[in-house]
Amino acid sequence: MKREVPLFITFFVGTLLIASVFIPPAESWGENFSVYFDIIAVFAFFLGGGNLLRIHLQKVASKRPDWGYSIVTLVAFLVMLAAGLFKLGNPGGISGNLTTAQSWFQILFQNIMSPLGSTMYALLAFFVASASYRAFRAKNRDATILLVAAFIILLGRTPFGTMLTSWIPPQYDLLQVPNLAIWIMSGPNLAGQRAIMIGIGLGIVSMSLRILLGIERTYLGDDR
Amino acid sequence: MLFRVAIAFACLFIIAGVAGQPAGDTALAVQQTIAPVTSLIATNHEYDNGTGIDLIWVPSIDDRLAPSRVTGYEVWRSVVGGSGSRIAELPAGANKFTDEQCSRESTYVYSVVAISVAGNAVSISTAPIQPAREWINLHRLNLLAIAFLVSAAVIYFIQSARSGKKLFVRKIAGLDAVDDAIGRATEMGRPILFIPGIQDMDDVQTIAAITILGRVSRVVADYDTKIKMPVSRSLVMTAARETIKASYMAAGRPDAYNDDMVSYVTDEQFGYVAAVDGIMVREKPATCFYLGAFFAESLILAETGNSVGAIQIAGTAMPAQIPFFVAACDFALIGEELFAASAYLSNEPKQLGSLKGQDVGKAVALVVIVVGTMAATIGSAWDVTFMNQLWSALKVVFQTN
Amino acid sequence: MESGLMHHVALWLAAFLTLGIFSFLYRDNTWYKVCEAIFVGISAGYWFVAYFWDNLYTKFWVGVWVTPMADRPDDWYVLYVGAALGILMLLRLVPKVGWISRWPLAFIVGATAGLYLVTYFASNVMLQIEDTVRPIFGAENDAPIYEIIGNIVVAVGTFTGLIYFFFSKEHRGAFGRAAKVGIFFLMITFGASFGYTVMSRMSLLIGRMDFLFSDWLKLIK
Amino acid sequence: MEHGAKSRYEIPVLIAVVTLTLVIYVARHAEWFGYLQLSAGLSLILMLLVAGSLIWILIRTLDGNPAGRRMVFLYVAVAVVLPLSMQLTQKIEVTPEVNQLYRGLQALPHGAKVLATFDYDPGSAAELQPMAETFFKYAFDRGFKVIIMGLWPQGPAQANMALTKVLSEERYKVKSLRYGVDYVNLGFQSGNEFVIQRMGGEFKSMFPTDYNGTPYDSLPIIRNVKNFSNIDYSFNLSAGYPGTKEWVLVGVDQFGFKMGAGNTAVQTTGMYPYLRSGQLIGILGGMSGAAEFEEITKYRGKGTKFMLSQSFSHVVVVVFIIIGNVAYIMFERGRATEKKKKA
Repeated sequence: MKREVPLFITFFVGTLLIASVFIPPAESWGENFSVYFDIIAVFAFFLGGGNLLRIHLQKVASKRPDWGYSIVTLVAFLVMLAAGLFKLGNPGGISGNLTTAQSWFQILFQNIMSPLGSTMYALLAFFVASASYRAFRAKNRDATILLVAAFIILLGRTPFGTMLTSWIPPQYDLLQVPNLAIWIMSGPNLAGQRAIMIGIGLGIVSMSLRILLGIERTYLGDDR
Repeated sequence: MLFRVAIAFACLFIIAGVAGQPAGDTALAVQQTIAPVTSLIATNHEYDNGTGIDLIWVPSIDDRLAPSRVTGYEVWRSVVGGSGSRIAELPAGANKFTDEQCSRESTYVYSVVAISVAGNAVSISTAPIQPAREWINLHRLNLLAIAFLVSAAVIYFIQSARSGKKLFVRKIAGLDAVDDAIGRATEMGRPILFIPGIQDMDDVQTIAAITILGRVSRVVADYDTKIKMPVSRSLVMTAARETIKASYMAAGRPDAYNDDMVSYVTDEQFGYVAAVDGIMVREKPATCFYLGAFFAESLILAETGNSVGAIQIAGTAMPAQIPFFVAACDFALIGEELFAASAYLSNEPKQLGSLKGQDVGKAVALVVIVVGTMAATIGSAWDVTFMNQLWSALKVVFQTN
Repeated sequence: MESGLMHHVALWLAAFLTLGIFSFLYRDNTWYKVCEAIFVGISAGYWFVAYFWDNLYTKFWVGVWVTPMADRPDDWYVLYVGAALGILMLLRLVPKVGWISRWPLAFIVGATAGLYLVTYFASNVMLQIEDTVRPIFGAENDAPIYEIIGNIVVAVGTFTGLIYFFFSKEHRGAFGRAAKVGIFFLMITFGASFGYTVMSRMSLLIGRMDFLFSDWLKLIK
Repeated sequence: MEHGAKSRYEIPVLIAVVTLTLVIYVARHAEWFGYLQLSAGLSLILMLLVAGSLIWILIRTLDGNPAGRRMVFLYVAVAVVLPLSMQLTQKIEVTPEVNQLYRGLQALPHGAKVLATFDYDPGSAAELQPMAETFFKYAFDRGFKVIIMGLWPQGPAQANMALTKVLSEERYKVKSLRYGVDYVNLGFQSGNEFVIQRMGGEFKSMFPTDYNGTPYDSLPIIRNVKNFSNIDYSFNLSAGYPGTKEWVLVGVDQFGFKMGAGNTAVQTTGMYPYLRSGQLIGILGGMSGAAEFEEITKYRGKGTKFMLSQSFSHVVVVVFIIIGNVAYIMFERGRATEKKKKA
């Protein structure tokens, strides 16, 4: 019972959804699934959010290292929950639009969450540079090719690159860096992307079948 | 009387004067009405659940003359035994429309109105039509057939592997390193970090990550290494706990399992990354796994992991992120290899059989690309009928929608 | 909100948080830890609130209770199935029947596998193959030489790239050489993505620096 | 050991940084001194200094002292920040796709109704906000009626930020543009591409009120706008899903309006097929697209200014790749000779 029912559910639901693609009256089932999923995800969040609360409360209670930060997390979490669930400061009251500019929820988003997110995102610029310095090595032929392609694109998309090769006569204009960059995007890049995509598609077919047939079942906590 | 004649003359002069000027069109337009659309036909929209009706018509003759005097079209629908209403406005030049808001129980009559500055022209109404529903989408028969073929190949090889046939599977570099990487963490007494991407369980890459977690955690349980798995989705947390717990049970050490091995952080992409970065620099994991669906965070994770000296094994099917993993990690699984990983790691014949099955799909793709490209080139360069037929046949077979 | 003091407070708060995250580049420190803690708390709350109102309220509650019967779709009652599965999920909290929570999980995994199998096969495999099949040069022969080369490159690249992914054949001999060519193409693809991404990432940093130096400190016009 | 170092310096450094910035902040807001602006000559000297120090790093690397991560970080910061205050101009060449977009806008008559859709959030503002500002400037100067909406929750707020900025300029203040008459913000609607689909029937069904809650019909600018057939042009700014792709596939393909778009650089590459097929009139790609748009419309703003930083940072990345590789080759060569000695 504990083992067979989930396997049956997986097989049954999966087959049903595969079939629905070919049966017009059932076409909306895929859409229905996304609605179910959204509803299940909210319930699951009670587990996730509960876990977040428990971990940080435990940390505070047992005064483990860095427990002070746990208090900050807890306060931030609860304040945001209160502001959003009760729609505090929203001119429309509880039936108001969640994204209304004057609501606390939106003010917290605009002034705290959004700068934090943007900055975290901007860290990428630094990491991209350090990765280029550290890992972008012409170790072998493969890496050298990667490097050259990246070089051409990097230079080809700035005025600097245009300047660099603008002396090349028009009949050989393909060799100008910006044009070379465009050619790489529509030629070799397209081919590589395609090979990767076809592979991924087949990989998914094979993995999905393993799951539906119950051959792959580790995700159910069933390791036999 | 004289007064009226005078006005009539004045009008004539004005009209003649205006018409003589380049802008004369507008004055003429005021005078002439336009022709309605013709040959309006309504047909049932094929292969749907009985909700669609296709309309086609020949645009008004005044629309086809340049400059067009038609400014647009309106589609009107009336239910037989009910009132009519305007259901769509279309730009000039339009000659078809699909009404997708029909009900199987009703019968409809359509008409199309051509609109112009001077006035509108209503077409003749269509015959009453009732949408029908179909039970099988024949347009997708080719998809069904080819998907079935590939699936059958996968299942065939799984079966033949089950019956003991020996199968060869090439080495996948990143996966051969898994055991060593876990062993290293054990020796160093540092934890292993497992990041299953930032998507939820409704993404097949996350499911692939969780199946790989099953294999990894089995080794972890055997070696008694510490594993840490912060996740960004509650459902992934639940699934990952089940998976790790089962591995510990299978290793005969259920008491060593602890729910805190997996913890939920936040759904927010960069909030999650900020926390994972923090965990990395504070706990200094010896080995990091990044497997699943990754976006911009891939490089932040890989670079931070590198700065704490971790061995990094990554894999994703996100084409835009693969380069960062290739450049910044020690081993990277590229696209398809992510989905093959759990089968490869399991080392079970039937799982490996499925890999051979998907190779059949690739073989088909290769053959079609070679034959198709040759047929298309020969056909269009030297106009060979048979080649052109072959080319268009292949196109039809591989078309989807 | 934009008035006087509030505006300055908001600016300083945003700047404090921005610099806190940047300080991680030097090394992990108190400032970063505070920002990280705030970020985790606020964003977890944000997403729960968003899920709650968008999914639980708008999709479920409104669909089941608020919408008048006449306006509901024929299959509105399926919403209860979603909620039932969600409640089964919560049974994890009851140790004795916790195993039932595998049912909704099995449901999600099965549905995902089913959905992805067909949609990915159609869009990633069939469509890509169809698009690869095209003439390398046509009858008119007026295509510029680099376009013909481009067409050959796309066909050869896709072909050899696929060969690289073969699992059940050893990469040896002619097959191995084709796989090597395939890797070349994959590497060019990766290099191109890398270049484009560097460009976008630098823009992000420029945006943040512009915030710090023009909006906040007003040092730069 | 590291812990001790942390607790000793962290707090004082933090206090020092905060005090210094507070002083600068107050001083600048009280306008005790002007904007920092580096003249062309000074900029060139600084650039030479940076280049010189990079050569020095290269030499040190050759000596076997490669630069650390933090050094790389520092250079990235310098490459981005310094150009922001430089008075240098670089020639910006307008690419065909930007030119096409501009032509499309140019062809519109005075008073044309333009739908501006904002599908991004603050994270992508650096690339897309300059485009939004230039677009508003151009639209208001040409007397277009602008209808704003968003498929991303934060989109309409981004639009308002750009509007506030543009309308505070003297040039537009005197025009006394009126909300609801010259422009309107319909706000956000959830539902991704289905919103576009339903807007094809009636805008009002998706936006019964505008962003501020004013009923649709009481706004003069849109009172006679039923659906896409009343729109002359659509301008989409997008950073992902839902975005330009959805607007093309659902909107342009089904309802046949004209559309131009601005995208983040990462996204742009995927849009070229639509450009070639004419489904998109033109496209602004990333920061360089924003700069080119400013160039062709002659409203030089942040895009142009940022472009200098963009070029600089690319060069720095390229130089660091070169340094890294030189070091690598030297190191490898060193190891090879070592082996020879042992053998």
